[in-house]
Amino acid sequence: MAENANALVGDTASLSINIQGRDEMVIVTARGAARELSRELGFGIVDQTRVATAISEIIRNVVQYASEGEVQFRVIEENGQPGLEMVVVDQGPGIADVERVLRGGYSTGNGFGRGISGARTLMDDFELQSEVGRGTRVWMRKWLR
Amino acid sequence: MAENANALVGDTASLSINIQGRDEMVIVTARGAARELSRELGFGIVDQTRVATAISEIIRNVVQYASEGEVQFRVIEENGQPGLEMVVVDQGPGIADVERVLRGGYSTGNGFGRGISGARTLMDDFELQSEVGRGTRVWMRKWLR
Amino acid sequence: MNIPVLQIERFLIVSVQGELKDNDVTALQQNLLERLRRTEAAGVLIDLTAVEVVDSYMGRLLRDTAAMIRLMGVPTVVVGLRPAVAVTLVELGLDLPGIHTDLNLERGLTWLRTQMR
Amino acid sequence: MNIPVLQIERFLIVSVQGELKDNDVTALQQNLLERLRRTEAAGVLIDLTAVEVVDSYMGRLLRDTAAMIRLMGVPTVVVGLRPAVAVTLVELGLDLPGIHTDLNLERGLTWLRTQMR
Ligand SMILES: Nc1ncnc2c1ncn2[C@@H]1O[C@H](COP(=O)(O)OP(=O)(O)O)[C@@H](O)[C@H]1O
Ligand SMILES: Nc1ncnc2c1ncn2[C@@H]1O[C@H](COP(=O)(O)OP(=O)(O)O)[C@@H](O)[C@H]1O
Repeated sequence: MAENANALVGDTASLSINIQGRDEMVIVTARGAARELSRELGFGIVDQTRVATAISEIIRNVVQYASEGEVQFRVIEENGQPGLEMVVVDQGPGIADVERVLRGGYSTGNGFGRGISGARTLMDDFELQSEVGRGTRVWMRKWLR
Repeated sequence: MAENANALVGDTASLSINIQGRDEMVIVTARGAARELSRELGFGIVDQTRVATAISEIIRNVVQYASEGEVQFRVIEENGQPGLEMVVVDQGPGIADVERVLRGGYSTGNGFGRGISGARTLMDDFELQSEVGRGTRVWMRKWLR
Repeated sequence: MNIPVLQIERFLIVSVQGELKDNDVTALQQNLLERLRRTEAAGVLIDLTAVEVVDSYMGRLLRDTAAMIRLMGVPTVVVGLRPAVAVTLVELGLDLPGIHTDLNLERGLTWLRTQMR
Repeated sequence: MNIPVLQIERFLIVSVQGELKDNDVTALQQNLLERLRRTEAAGVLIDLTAVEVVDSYMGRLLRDTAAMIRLMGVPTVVVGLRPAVAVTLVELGLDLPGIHTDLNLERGLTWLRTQMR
């Protein structure tokens, strides 16, 4: 496994993909990027779908509440285990009650209020930082089993 | 059609997706983004594949010759016809003989020399600008028929 | 994303091809309302075969649509839900309460026929 | 991307699952070389069912692999090439010269059997 991970990790190239358009165009673009990357990494179809759904939830919040943002994808490795790290940052209005949002079922829009809590369940590691008036940062990881 | 285009075009959100990793990770990420976006736009499976293949060729050159670069995706509209625009820019070594590269069959690597000429065939509009020591810019469009 | 509504026998088939949005769904609901009245359709089948990801937002829109159809007194069946999508819906804490689901178009239509009085 | 080599009857099955790279293909070729010697396999089948895009770089790697197999005196068949991939390969100005292609695994195996002396 360590050998395999070595083959996956490594910063040999970097690309910035910019997309401007209607909310759903932005969401599907990020989702396609995440799905294809997790497929290439060797994730099975269910984990690919988990990753694509999680990024979909978080990017939907970005386009809805902050209208612009940034995602960072990184192939990682810990103790010989490869994984995918996704960090999503926006400079939007921020979230006042992070605890409540993490518990789920709370929405200021007309959603289910299951976006953030759902993404957290779908990923292995999840951290949400937010400051009102400053913005929001979501950090997520999924490990290849 | 004009009505449909109106529904597709519009800058309501913007996202920057950054990916760092081995060449093939970067290529598949850009390809997944392009494929999913063209699918959402309503492109059929063959045109989706043409777009994904073209971006694959151009991004492969970026990671191979410049190691870092930038892609811009934009949903466009002209005379009521929607389309996808992709602009790929790098600050790499540039191409000395653009004419020759556009004709195809010329490679300084161990490729077929069909990347750029192939991408040009697969897309509807294609422009290559390059300056030695400064970098390369590829502009491509595909229209929804 | 314009959502096409087809007709097979006395059933309306809604084939979801991409990302759903609030106004797509409003348009779809009006379209269905009209078609149900005009054709006296006996059931609606929602086909999700082409859908690779259903997040909580899209889950809500699907549920709303099914609820509206139910209010009109006709049965709905959702077919083509991918196994991986079913797994993530459950993990998201969503389900499609009171919506009958079936494997594919044929089986969905068979079920709808049994619902006809 | 480690490319697995399976065996069915006297044939080796190479199933390409993701992006090919130069060193993957070198490893694959060494693996095939060894397996062909050891098992006296009578043919190689390359399955591209999972491959959604073949660009000119990957096209070259596929062609090189098939050429190597041919040099070893065993027939190769490529199966599962998606129609959209076939179209783009032609438009790219590439083809897979001298490589027999077939629709699916079964038909590929049937063809390989006819090639056995
Ligand atoms: N990026 C963000 N910026 C500002 N507020 C956010 C952001 N993401 C989520 N929120 C807030 O948290 C709430 C819960 O989000 P979520 O769990 O995704 O459910 P939903 O999107 O269905 O409302 C949202 O209704 C919104 O008020
Ligand atoms: N972004 C780039 N920066 C510098 N040189 C490039 C770039 N893209 C292409 N080239 C040059 O143009 C040649 C032809 O490119 P291409 O048609 O894609 O064929 P191939 O990649 O198979 O060589 C390459 O071999 C390389 O010398």
